[in-house]
Formats: sequence, structure tokens, C-alpha cells
Amino acid sequence: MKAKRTQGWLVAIVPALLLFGFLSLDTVNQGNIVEQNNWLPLLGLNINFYIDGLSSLFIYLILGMGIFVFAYANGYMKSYPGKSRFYSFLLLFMAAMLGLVSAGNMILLFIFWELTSVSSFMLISFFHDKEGARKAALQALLITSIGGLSILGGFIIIGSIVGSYEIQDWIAQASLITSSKYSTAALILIILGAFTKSAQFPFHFWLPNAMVAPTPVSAYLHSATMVKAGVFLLMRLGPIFGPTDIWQFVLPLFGSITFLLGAFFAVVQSDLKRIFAYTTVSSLGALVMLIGIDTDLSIRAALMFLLVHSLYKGALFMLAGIIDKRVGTRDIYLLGGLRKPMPIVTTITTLVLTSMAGVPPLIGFLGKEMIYEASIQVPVVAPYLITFSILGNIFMVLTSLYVGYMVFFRKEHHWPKQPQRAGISMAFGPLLLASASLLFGVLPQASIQPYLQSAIEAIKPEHVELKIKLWHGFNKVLLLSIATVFMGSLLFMFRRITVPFFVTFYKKVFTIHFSDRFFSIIDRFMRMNQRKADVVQHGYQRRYLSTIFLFASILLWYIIVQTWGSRSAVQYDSLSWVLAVICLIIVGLSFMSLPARLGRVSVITIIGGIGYSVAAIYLFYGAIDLAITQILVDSLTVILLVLVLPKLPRLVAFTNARGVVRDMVLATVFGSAMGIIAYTSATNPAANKISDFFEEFSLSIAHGKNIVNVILVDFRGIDTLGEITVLVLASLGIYTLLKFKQS
Amino acid sequence: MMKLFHFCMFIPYYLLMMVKSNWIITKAVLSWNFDFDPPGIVAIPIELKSNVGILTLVNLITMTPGTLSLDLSEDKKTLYVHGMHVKDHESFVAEIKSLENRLKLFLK
Amino acid sequence: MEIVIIILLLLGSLLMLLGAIGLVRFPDIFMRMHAGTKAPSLGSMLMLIASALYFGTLSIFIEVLIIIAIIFITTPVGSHAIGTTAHRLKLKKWERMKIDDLERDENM
Amino acid sequence: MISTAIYIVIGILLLAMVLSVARLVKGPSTSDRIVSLDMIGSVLIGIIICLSIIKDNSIYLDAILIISLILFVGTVAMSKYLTENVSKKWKS
Amino acid sequence: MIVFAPIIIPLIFIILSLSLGKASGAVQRIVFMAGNVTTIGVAVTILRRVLNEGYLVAQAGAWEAPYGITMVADTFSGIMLTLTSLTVGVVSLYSMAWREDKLNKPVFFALIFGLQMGMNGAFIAGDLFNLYVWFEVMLISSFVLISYGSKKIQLKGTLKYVTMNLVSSFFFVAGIAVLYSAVGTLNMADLAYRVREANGELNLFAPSALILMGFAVKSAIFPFFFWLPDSYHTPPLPVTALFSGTLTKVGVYSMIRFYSLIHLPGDVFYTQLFLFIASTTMISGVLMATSQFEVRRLLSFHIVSQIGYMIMGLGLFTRLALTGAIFYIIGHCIVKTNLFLLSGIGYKITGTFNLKQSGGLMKHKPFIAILFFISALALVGIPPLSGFFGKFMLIKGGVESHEFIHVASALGVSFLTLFSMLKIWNEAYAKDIPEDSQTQDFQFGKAPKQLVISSVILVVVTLSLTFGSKFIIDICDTAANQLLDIDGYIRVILNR
Amino acid sequence: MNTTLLQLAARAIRIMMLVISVFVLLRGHNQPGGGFIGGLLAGGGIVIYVIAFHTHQLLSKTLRAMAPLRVIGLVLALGSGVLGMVLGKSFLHAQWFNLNIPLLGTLHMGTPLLFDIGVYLAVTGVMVMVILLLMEDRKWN
Amino acid sequence: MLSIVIGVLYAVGIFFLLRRSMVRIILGVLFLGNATNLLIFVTAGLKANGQPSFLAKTAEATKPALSDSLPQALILTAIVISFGVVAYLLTLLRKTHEVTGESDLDRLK
Ligand code: NA
Ligand code: NA
Repeated sequence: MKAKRTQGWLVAIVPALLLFGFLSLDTVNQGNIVEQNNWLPLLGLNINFYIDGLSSLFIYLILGMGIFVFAYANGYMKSYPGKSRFYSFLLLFMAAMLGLVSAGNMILLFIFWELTSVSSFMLISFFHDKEGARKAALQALLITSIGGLSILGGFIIIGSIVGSYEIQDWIAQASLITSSKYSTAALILIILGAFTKSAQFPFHFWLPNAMVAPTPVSAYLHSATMVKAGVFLLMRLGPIFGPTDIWQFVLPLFGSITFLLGAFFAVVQSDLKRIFAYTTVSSLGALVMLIGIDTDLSIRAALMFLLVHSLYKGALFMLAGIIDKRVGTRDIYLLGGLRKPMPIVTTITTLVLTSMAGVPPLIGFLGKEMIYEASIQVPVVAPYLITFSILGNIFMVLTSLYVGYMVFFRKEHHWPKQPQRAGISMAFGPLLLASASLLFGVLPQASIQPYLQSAIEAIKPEHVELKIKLWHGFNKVLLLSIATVFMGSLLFMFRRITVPFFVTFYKKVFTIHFSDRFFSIIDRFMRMNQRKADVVQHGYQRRYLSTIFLFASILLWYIIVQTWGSRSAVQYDSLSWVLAVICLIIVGLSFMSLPARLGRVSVITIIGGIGYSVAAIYLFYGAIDLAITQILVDSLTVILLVLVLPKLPRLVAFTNARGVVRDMVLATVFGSAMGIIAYTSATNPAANKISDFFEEFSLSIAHGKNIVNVILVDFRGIDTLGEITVLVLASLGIYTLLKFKQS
Repeated sequence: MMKLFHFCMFIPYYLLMMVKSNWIITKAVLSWNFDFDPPGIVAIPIELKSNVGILTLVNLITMTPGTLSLDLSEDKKTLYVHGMHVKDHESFVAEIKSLENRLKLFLK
Repeated sequence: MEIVIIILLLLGSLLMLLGAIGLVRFPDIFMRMHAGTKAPSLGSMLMLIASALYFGTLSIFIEVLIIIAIIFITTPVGSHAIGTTAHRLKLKKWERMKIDDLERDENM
Repeated sequence: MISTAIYIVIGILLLAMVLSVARLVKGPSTSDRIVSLDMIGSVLIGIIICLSIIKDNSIYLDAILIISLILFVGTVAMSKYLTENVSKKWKS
Repeated sequence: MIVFAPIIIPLIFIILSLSLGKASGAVQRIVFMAGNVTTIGVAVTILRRVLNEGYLVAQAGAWEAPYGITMVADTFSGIMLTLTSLTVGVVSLYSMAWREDKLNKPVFFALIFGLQMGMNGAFIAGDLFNLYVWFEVMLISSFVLISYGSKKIQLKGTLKYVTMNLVSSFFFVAGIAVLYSAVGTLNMADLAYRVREANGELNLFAPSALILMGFAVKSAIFPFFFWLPDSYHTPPLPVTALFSGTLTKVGVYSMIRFYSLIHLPGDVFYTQLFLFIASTTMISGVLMATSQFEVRRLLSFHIVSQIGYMIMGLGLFTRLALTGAIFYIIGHCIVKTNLFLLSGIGYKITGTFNLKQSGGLMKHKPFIAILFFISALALVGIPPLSGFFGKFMLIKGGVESHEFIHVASALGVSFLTLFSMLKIWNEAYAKDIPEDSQTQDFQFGKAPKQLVISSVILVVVTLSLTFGSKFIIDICDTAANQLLDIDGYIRVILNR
Repeated sequence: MNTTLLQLAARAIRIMMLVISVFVLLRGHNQPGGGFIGGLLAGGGIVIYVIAFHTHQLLSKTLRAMAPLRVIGLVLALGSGVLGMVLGKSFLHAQWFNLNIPLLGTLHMGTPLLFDIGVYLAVTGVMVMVILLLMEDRKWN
Repeated sequence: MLSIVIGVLYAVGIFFLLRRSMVRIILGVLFLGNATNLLIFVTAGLKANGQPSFLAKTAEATKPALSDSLPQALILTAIVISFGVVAYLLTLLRKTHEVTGESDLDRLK
């Protein structure tokens, strides 16, 4: 019981130990770690790990955030059942994420990639009895797995170009990859995958919906780590595809759109977590944009911003969770005036929001600075990117200020319950993260420079020395930063006009809600499939059969036409005319059996007649045993038919004339195909057949003069064994059908 | 011993009957408008008791083409025979009876 | 010998043809039964004897005798079955058929 | 001589068969059909005999034995179950 | 000699089951399980020996090939033998605890062994007509099993099942006839030999088409699959589970086997035909699956869809693709069977197969939920579960053969499969039981332990496919290599 | 249906058909016939008998008698195969013996005959069961 | 000639299978069975005046034109198997009719 209460703390030991262990490896100074284990060489799938600066940065992030999140969860999850499940999946996620960033084999990376999706699914739907949670989890997993499958496709294409799935081989053979005609397809597939995971427009909508997950999950997966997996992948492949036109076009385009839209959507939300989710979307857009610009500077900016964002966004979510717990709501229009009852939370949140707004000296400022700096450097599209970035950042500032004001500083409030102070377990994480944010901002060079540097080396091997400092001097970038903060504050000051305006604007313009659309598409898709299933799987046996015979006829006639050749003529002998008469009888009887008005007994006797005539044919060619058996079985079948007759329905013609004609045509087409095939084969038999053997040895070795019988009981006795088994089993079937009373 | 003799005597008689009745059927089949004596189903009291006896009688009646044993009553005393040409009831019965009598010489 | 065989064969086959003609021509089921079950039996017997003569070995003779015996035993039972059925089914009888003791007895 | 006569015989038999088939198709009653099936069987036996003579192979005769037996079983079973079927209806 | 055991052992147990009609239920059940265990033992022994020796060949009646009937086990047969006998064994265990539908009867046991005998025979037959005979043994058993209980819906389904499969048998036999006429042999190795001797002169299109159509109906590929979704959900659940895992695979196995015999390099017609069929099969199956709410019917449509993947391997016919297809068959057999077993457990607990009325399983039976979750993800092919490796190899094979359209459909179908598995998860496991079902004194039922144990066994196998993937894939690779090495096959059987 | 006539003949016909069926079975290796044909004939004999006398008791009695026949048939067929495996080289490997029976002389016997007997029994059993089951179903259901 | 018969038998069989009336299914199957068996027989290559495949006492005395024995054996097996299946199918139809009361296959969706 006690262990249950401190479960979070206990679990937090895991990342802590791992972090300690990893730090002791000192990748920054010791260089890359490469660990190789062959697993499935046939598939090119090996358990190879490749930990370079980029991986290390992510590992620090994952483990570091992990400690905070687990600790935070200890308090947050106290009252919920199913904690073990929660921690297991969180741990699974952490492991998968670690694997993802340290995988040296791209298929291995993919495996971990999918595992993060799955654990995310389980965590989003943690409150699985709520429909919203299930839907959001479904949505998240479906979206990310579209991406997962497409990166798999992409990886396999590249893998078959290179002949290996090792990232090192890929990077080494970058020019081979990019010169292949399939590389564009592969790249687009991979970008698609990265976009879904990192919630880029137009796949962004799953992320805000994922906020139904417990807050530790939102903090960990959906802000700090998992959503960065797409970014990580893009960074990993930067050395290969960075120089391509598609990369430099697609990534900035979608990144900047996401950046702006995310920030704007954040303004108009009322749920604290959804607000932060949209700001996350926005930040991810910024990251993608930066990676797409693919200059030394932009990569530097991206890495910096990645770190920044993880820290402050993680903290923000945790704070939102605390507020939710203590006050009972996350609606900023209900919250308010929390400054007094929750001073610590207020302090931390304000600090972090300021960082998000990009106000110096916090690290958020650094990140923003670098975005501008990078954007400016891009040759052609710079104005456009800058515009998008500025607009996005303005909204970001507005959001920060507005949220801080609405939650803490305004007077009026509609608390569902009286706020309580936060416990230390929950406040611990945000506090430390906020401190780190401050520390990194003030002393970037001392604290994080070496880590960032080695990460950049991984992406841009021919790098320039990176310098991070808070004060760059008075330049264009600083001007832009100030303008941004100014504009944002201006908008905030007129919040009574601006915010409602934005909300109205949002409702008017963004009438398409991607999420709703997603579900309506699914609904429509299912209904369409239902219709399709009803059409295809209609339950009419005869139409199934028609389909089969139609397909068979097409195939057979195709083959007949393809292989039309000379045929040798039939040989006639003195008895052929007799045969002809019998054939005529069979054909005549067959047609006689067709009319729909015929009685059941008539048809049965006609079938008996046909059977006897077929036996006559067998007799003509000396197949005595066969003829006897034919007659025996034929009589027996007729007896069975007569026996069952009173229990069977009468023959009624159900089909109309058109159906009859259609079926007749089909039957004729198929029958004639079979006839032609029979004729072709009969007139061109193989030269040497195995049956000569039977004639030769039937008597001498098998001691039997009746070759057919010898074949049945000796040469091919095992067939006969199967045959009598069929009979016995059939009799069992008849027994069960007739004797078992229905339950 | 006598039975065996009667049996042997019976065979030529029967063969003769057969030929005769085949002739009858031939005539009937080939007759243009079937202007022969009308057919009929006649009940014939039988005296044979043993199963073998009855069976033999029935079979023999059937195998001669003018007549056909249709049915046997439950008490095995009456045989219903379909005759192709039943001029009148009595002569038909008599004809069958003579066959039975010959059988009775060596069967029960 | 050959002549005998040929005559037997021809006779047998003609009997069958006769039976077939009767089967087609006769007005009611009972008459057709006369034609359809017994003429061919006799015909096949003749033909069997012909083939026995043709092959001329003892074993064939025995075999043929067995077959003839079988035909002798089975045909009447078969036609009895058909006949009773037909009567029971109240199939239309030829209008010239007047005497029907079986029907009379059944209705009693 | 036999070899030519036998074709005449077969011809006659086939004619008989065709006629029986005509009755089989025409009916009208089930009993008629059973009779004609029986007839077809007998004709078949005749044909087999002819074949045995044409091919000079006595082994065909073995088939006759079996066929004649099974024809009988068929006839009996069929007529038996057809009456029962109808007589039940008669009573109800 | 052990090659005969897969057919002799089930036959012995058919005989035993039928002759123990008067023995006590316990004895019957013990014999039943003993039969299953023996069959598994035989299958594993064969697999092990095949891995060591390459081929196990025996001539029935000691008549030399190609005159007598060859029984031959190679790695592929060994895999299939082991796989199916394992599945049958587990389902048998399950069926004994099912306690409905009169499954604890000697007749039922005999039929299961009949099915087993037919399948085993089909796997080791080295003679085409003999293959037909085993197919029929298998089919008649399946006919009886699928109608076992004679419920109304069942009979409707059975009628379609029987008719279509009969038609397919006719195709198959017709194909054999024409093939025999053209080639003059029935022995598979001899067939392959003669095809290669003739060097393309032999025109086998018509017979091959007929035979493949026969297999096609049995393996339920487009456009011959209709019988499957209409019939598979109707019989007692253990029967459905058994069929889902094994039956269609026999068709696929035979297709692969037969095609490997007549396949000549540079064959475009069949490659394109199979790939077309593969894509259409996967897509049509999965699309129809998504709309279903009857869990058994949903899963049945998925069988169709997943047959498509196997056919894809056949179409590509490269070492990698075949390896993938074989691995996929293994994974699918285990997982699909288990999903049906789990749906049965769900039925025992919630009393319904309808997803709309079901629910609450995750809250009340978390362990079952875990079992399902693993199986469902394995089916979808979420790495590193079993489905992934097969799909990965197939897709890789497809990419390497530049069949991008078919790769795309394989990937897309994966996605839709995920969707429908999540649908089951959300409806039956995640959500609470709907209120309208709860009103009538609803109580969760109990699932007998034996049912759960059966499912656990299959989950363990599923997981071991992941952890032992290296081992299994190596075996599959050996099998694929053997399939491609027809000369070796001919050499071993015909000594040529 | 009045079956008195049929009943009179049935016993004889049954014996005759059984004898002939055994005859057909035994010489099937050299002459037309064999287990399957023989089995059907034997079945036919039994069925005719049951038809002639058909009572519920006879029907179920025959049904009970036939069920093990199928199994015995399978056992014999399988047994002959296994015998081939034990004594010879392979499953179903035919083994031939010369049986010296006093009076009858030397008889050349082999496992294929045993196999054929198995087929015969199984076929008889199945055929009779199928027909009788349907008869029973028709009559009493 | 025989090919035409085969074609006709197939066609008629299929025509029956495509009817809605339940009983015609069995007729169709019977037709297809006959057609397939004949197909095996015919395609195996018929010898005009083929002798029955029975050997004389000694191998030397074998008549030259024995008909191909293997297809006969195959057909025999196929006939028997078909018979088993047909018997089962027949019972199935009978049971289905009893349970559902339908004779129209289209109503057995
Ligand atoms: Na079949
Ligand atoms: Na069949």
C-alpha cells in the first residue's frame, strides 16, 4: 500500500539512474557510441545503436523530463485507479523513446517509433470509459500510424537503394540516395511520417485532442518528447536530404503555416491544456521550419528552441495540471485571481509564460532570437517566413499574457472549488524546470553549449562554431524581437476587443474543424464500406457463383485465345457412330432436364439416365470397373434423392426470363470453354505417361490382373484410404445433421 | 425323387409358355390399334403355402409376358395378377391355376 | 454355331426393341410394365446365352447361368414393386381395363 | 459374320435405348420413368454383351452380374419410397 | 517413414474416437488430447528432421516415384504441419471447455482429427491427385464441422460454403485432368521435371489456371472469397477459430507449392495476376471489415484481407517475399485463431458477439484485455510483434521488385486493419457496457480457466515469434529457398 | 405398401447379394470388382432387406450394427498399410504370403486384399448408414 | 464429340447451380460431377477400341491396346468422394429446408 502511494517516486528512480549512467558515458567528450548486434540480417534489421550528439541531447531531455514527470505523476495520479498500468506504459514509452533516438538501424528506429505511438494510445485513453478519451486516442494513433506506415515505406525504399538500413551507411551514401529516382517518393513519405508525429498542419488536430490524457502524459509525451520524434527524424535525415529542393520547400512551408496557425488557435481556446497544446503545435511548426531552412544557423536555432520548448512547455502542462487539481477546472474564463491562494504556482507560471513569450533574459527569448536570425538568412522566402514567424510570435506573446492575466491576476473568478496549495511532489517538477529555463537563459554558454554543439556536429558535420549569448548587440533581430513583444502587449492591452474579435474570426473562418472532419470521414467511410459490403457480400449464393464462373470464363477464354493453335483431328473407328448416339442421348437428356416446370422426380430419373449413358461411354473404352461404379453410384444417388424428396422443397422457377437468359449465356460461355479445353487436351495427349508403368508391373509385382483395382489398392492405395475416410466422415456429417436436436 | 422328375418336366412346359407369351406380347405391341382382349387385374386364390412355393409362382407368373404378379394379400392367400388379355375372369384364373398345379407337384 | 449365336443375339435385341416399342406405345403403366420389364429380361437372357456360346468356356457358362438366375429372381420382385406402386398411386388406367380385383378388395 | 451382325444388333439396341429414353422423358408418371430406367439398364446389358463379343473379351460379362443386381435395388427402393410418399398424402 | 505419421496418427485417433463412443467422457477427452499432443509431437519431429536433412521423402507402397504416391516433407511442409497441429491442439483444449454446442462428443473429436488428417495430407502430398484427396478429407470434415449444431444461420452459411468449395474441387479435378493429359504425370516433382525438360514448350496455361482457381476458392481470394464471410461466423466458436487459422492457409500453401512447380523465370502473366489479386483481396477484405459490428464477421473479413498478403508473396515469388509470406502465414494463423478464441471468451463474459452491446472487458478482465491487445497489434503488424516481420519482408520484397502500387496497398491495408482492431478494442474492451444492456440484471459471466489458458498459450507463441524471430525467420528462409530450388526437389524425389 | 411379396424374396436376395458381394470383393484384384463395388452390393442387399421389413427396431438395430463396421473397415485398411510399414519398406507396401490351406491348396494372399476388405466394410457401413439414416429421418421425424 | 458432351454437361450443371431453387443445387453438382469425370476420361487420351485394362495370365500375352488405367482409377476415387459429398449436401439441403422453411436460395441470405 505504501509502495503504491510512492509509486511515482520509485519509478522516477529509473530515469534518474539511467541519466546518471548516461552522463557517466560523457558522450560530449568521448564521441559517438556505436553498438552493433546482428538480429535479422536477411531483413537488414539489426539491433544497432548509434548515439551521437543529437541522440545524446534527446536522451538527456527524455531522461531529465522523465524524472520530473514521474515525480509529478506521483502526486497527480494519487486518486486514480490503474496506476500500475499508467506507470508501465509511461515507462514503456520512455524506453521506446530512448530506443528511437539511439537507434542506428532505421528499421529499429521504426519499431520504436511505433511503440511510442502505441504507448501514447494507451496513455491518452487512460480514462478509457470516457468516450472522448477513446476517440482522441483512436485519432492520435490512426494519424500517427499513417505516418508510421509511410516512413516505413520510405525507409524501405531508401534501404533498397543503399542496401542497408544503417543510418551511418545512409549518411555515407547520401549522394547515391538523392540521385535515385525513387528518393523523392521516399522523402515525401518520410516527411509525411514526421509531420503526423510532430503534429504539423494538416495533421495537427490530434494533439490538442490528446489533452484528455492525464496531465503528466501531456507534459511528457505531447509536449516534451514524443511529438519531437518527428523533429528528431528530420534532423537525423538532415545530412542526407537537407540540400534537396523538396526539403527546403516543403518543410519551411508547412512549418511556418503550422507555426502561425498553432499560435493563433491558442489565442482562441479557453481550456488551459488546449491552449498549451496549440502553442506546442506552433512551436513544432517553428522547429520544422528551421530544419527545413537547413543552414548552420537554423539548425542551431532549432536545437536551441527544441530544448527551450521542452523545458517551458513541460512545466506549463504540469502547472495546468496542478491548477486543474486544486481548483477543479482548466477553463481560463472560470479561473482567475489565483495569485493569492496559490502564490508559488503563480510565480513559476509567470516565469515560464514569460519565457514562452520570449522576453529576455529567459531562454525563450534566446530561442525566438535564433528563429528570426535563421529566417532572415534564407535567401528567397525570407520575407514570407519572417512574416509568418512574427505573426506567430505575436500571438504567442498575446497568449502568454492573456493566460497569465486570466488565470492569476484578474479579480473575478468562478472556481468550482476553493483552491488549495499544491503539494511539493507536484510543484517540484515545474519549479526545477522553471529554474533551468532561467539558468540556461542567463548562462547559455556555460550550461548547454557543449551539448548543443555536439548535436549540431551530428547534423551539420561541416559546422561553424556555435556561440550562444544573451546579448547580440543591437541589430535587426533584436528589433524584430522587441517589435514582437510590443505588438503582442498591444494586443493584450486591447484584449476586450482583440480576443473576442479573434474568437469570432476563428469561428467564421475556420469552419472546418479537422478533428470533427476526421471523425465524420471515418463515419462516412464506414457507412460507405457497409454499403459496399452489402453490395459485394450480398448473401446471394447464385450471384457469388456467377462471379466465380464469370471470372473463370474470362480467364479460360483468354487462355484459349492466347494459345489457339493447330489441333489434330479426332480418330474415328467402327464404333464411333454408337458413341455418337449415346452422346446424343446424353445431350438430349441434359437439355430435357432444363425446363423449370419439370417435376423433381422427372429430373432425378433423367439424371439417372444420364448416369447410365455415361457408364456406357466408359464401357466403350473398356473401363469396366468404372462403368460398374458409375452405375452403382448413380443408382445410389437416385435412391438417396428419392429418399430425401419428401423433405425437400418442390422445384419452383424463381428467376425471371432475363435471369434465365443471362445464366444461360454464362453457362454456355463456360461450358464451351471447358469443351474446347477438353478437345484440345484430348487430341494432344502427352507422349509418355506414367500409366505405362502400371500395365507393366501390375501383374508381375503387384499380383493383380485388374490394373484399375491394383492401382486403387496398391499403387495408389493411399488415395483410397483418403477416399474411404471421406465416406466415413460424410456419414458422420449426415449423422450429426439428422440426429442432433437443435439446442 | 418324384419332385425332381416333376421339376424337370416343368422346365420345358415353362419354356413353352414363355415363347407363347412372348408371341402374345409381340402381337400386342405390333397390333395397330390394340384391338385385343382388354387387360385386367385379377385376384387369384393360391394354395401354395411355403414361401419358396409362393415366390416361385409369383416369379413364374411375372416372367411370362402376358401376366404380371402385382401384389400379394397380407394373409398370403390371394395373388393379384395383371393380365394383358383377360378375356374373362374364369379362364384367366384357370390358366394361372394350371401353372400353380404343376408347381404343386414339387413345391409346397 | 455362329448362326445360332447370331440368331440368339438378333432375337434378344429384337425382344428388347419390342419391349421399348411397347414401352412407348402401350396406353397405361401396367401394360408398359409388361413391355418394359420382362421382354428385355428375356432378351438379355437370350443374348447372354449367345455370348456364352460365343466364348464357349465352362466358367463363362456358369457365370451366365448365375446372371440368368439373378435376372429370374430380381425382375419379378422389381416389377412387383413398380406395379404395386403404380396401383397405389392410382395412376390412370387404360379405359378398356374393366376388371380390377385389387381395387375392389382394397375398397372393401 | 458375327462381326457384321453384331453392329446390326447394336443398332437395334440403340434404337430400343432411344425409345426408352423417350419414355423416360415423357413420363408421365414416376412409375413410367422407373420402368424406362429399368429398360435402359437392360439395354445397357445387351450393349455390354455386344461389346464383349466385339472386343472378344469375356471380362465384360462380369459387369453384367453386378449391374443387374444394382438395377434391381434401385428399382425397388425407388418405387418403395415413391408410394410411401404419395400414400401418406392420400391419407391426410 | 515418419512422413506418413501425420496422416496415420489422426486416422488412428479418428478410429479411436469413434470406437470410444460408449466410454466415459473423461476417457474420450483424454484420448482427444492425446491425439492432439501426438500430432504436435509428430509435426515437431518432422520439422526438426527436415531442418537437419532437407527433405523427408517416402513412397507409399514402396512404389518408386513418379509411379507411386510420393509423400514428401520439406521445410515449408514442416512449418505448416507444426503450425496447424499446434493450432488444432490449442483450439481442441479450448473447445473442451466451451461447454456449448455439443462439442464434447466423439463425433466432434473424430471430425477434428479428420480435418487434421486432411490438412496434414495436403501438406505432405507429393502427388497432385493425392492432394485433391486430402483436400476432400479436409473439406468434408470442415463441411460437417461448419454445420455442426444445425442452427439456422449456420445452415445458411454452410450451404454457401459447401457449394463454393465443391465448385472449387471441380475446378481442381478438371485442372488435374487436363494437366495429366498434357504432361502425363501426377507426381509433383515429375511435373516440375517435365516442365523444365520441355523448356517452355509445354503449354500449361489452361490446367494451371483451372488448378489455381480451385485453390483460389479455397484460399478465399478475390473474387472467390464470398463464401468465407458468409459462413465463418456461424459455427460454434471453436470451429470458427480453428478454420480461421488453418483452412484458408491450406489453399494458400497449395497455391505456393503448385506455382513453384510450374513457375518458370520471367513469368509475367501470373506475377501480375497474383499481385492484382493480392491487392484486390486485401483491400476488399479490409474495407468490408471496417463496417462490421459482429466481431466474428469482422474478423472473418480480415481473414480475406490477410490472405492478400500471403498471395502477394506468391506473386513476387522472390526469396525474401516468400520468406515473408511464410512468416506471415505463421503469425497470422496463431494470432487470428487467438482473436477468435478471445472473442469467444468475451462472449462468455458479456454474453454477446455484437460490439455495440458489449464492453467493460478492460475494467473487469484486464488480463484478457492484455491478451487481446497483444494479439490485435500483432495482427496489425505493429512492431516488434509477429505481424510486422512478415509484412516488412513482403513490403521490402515488393519495393525491391518495384511493385510500388502493391506496396502501397499493403501499407494502406495495414492502416485499415489497425482501425478495425482499435474498433474492437474501443467497443468491447475500453468502453463500459452500454446502459441498455445493463438494465436487465446484467452480470458479467465467467470464462472457464481452460479457455484463458488456451489463449495464453497462443499469446506466448505470438510473443516467441518476436523473441525467436531470428530463428523462425531463418526457418522460413530455408523454406523459401527450398521452394525456389526446384531442381533440388526434383533431385531428391526422382533421383535425377 | 404391402410388402409381403418383397418380404418373401428379401431374405434370399440378401443372402445372394452378400455372397456375390464377397465374391466380387475377393476376385476384384483380377476381375472387375473390388472393395468398393462389393461394398455397395452388400449394402444394397442389406438395404433391400430393411426396406422389405422396415420396422423401427430393425432399422435402429441395423444402424447400430453398421456403425462399428465403418470403423473396422478403417482399421483394416490402415492396418494393412501399417503392416506394410512393419514388414516391408513403406506404408501400404504390399506384402504377399502363400497360405497353405488343406483341401483348398495354396492360396496367394496379400495385404492389398486386406486393404480391399477394409474398403469393403467401410463402404458397406457408410452406404447402409446413410440410406438408413435418411429412411429413419423420413419415417419417424 | 465427347468434348461437346462435356461442354454441355458443364453448361447445364452451371445453369442449375445458378438457379434460386434449392434442389437444383444438387442437380448442378451431379452434372458437374459427371462432366468432370468425363473430362478426366477424355483428356487422358482415348484409344479407339481400347481393351479393358485387365491383363492376361502372363505379361507377355498382354493385348496391345489397353485403355489408360490411371484415369479410370482417378475417376473411381473422384466418383466415390463426390458421392460422399453429395450425400452430405443432400442431407444438408434437407435440413436447411426443414430449419428455415425456405426453398428459395435468395432468401437464405
Ligand atoms: Na469438395
Ligand atoms: Na468433389
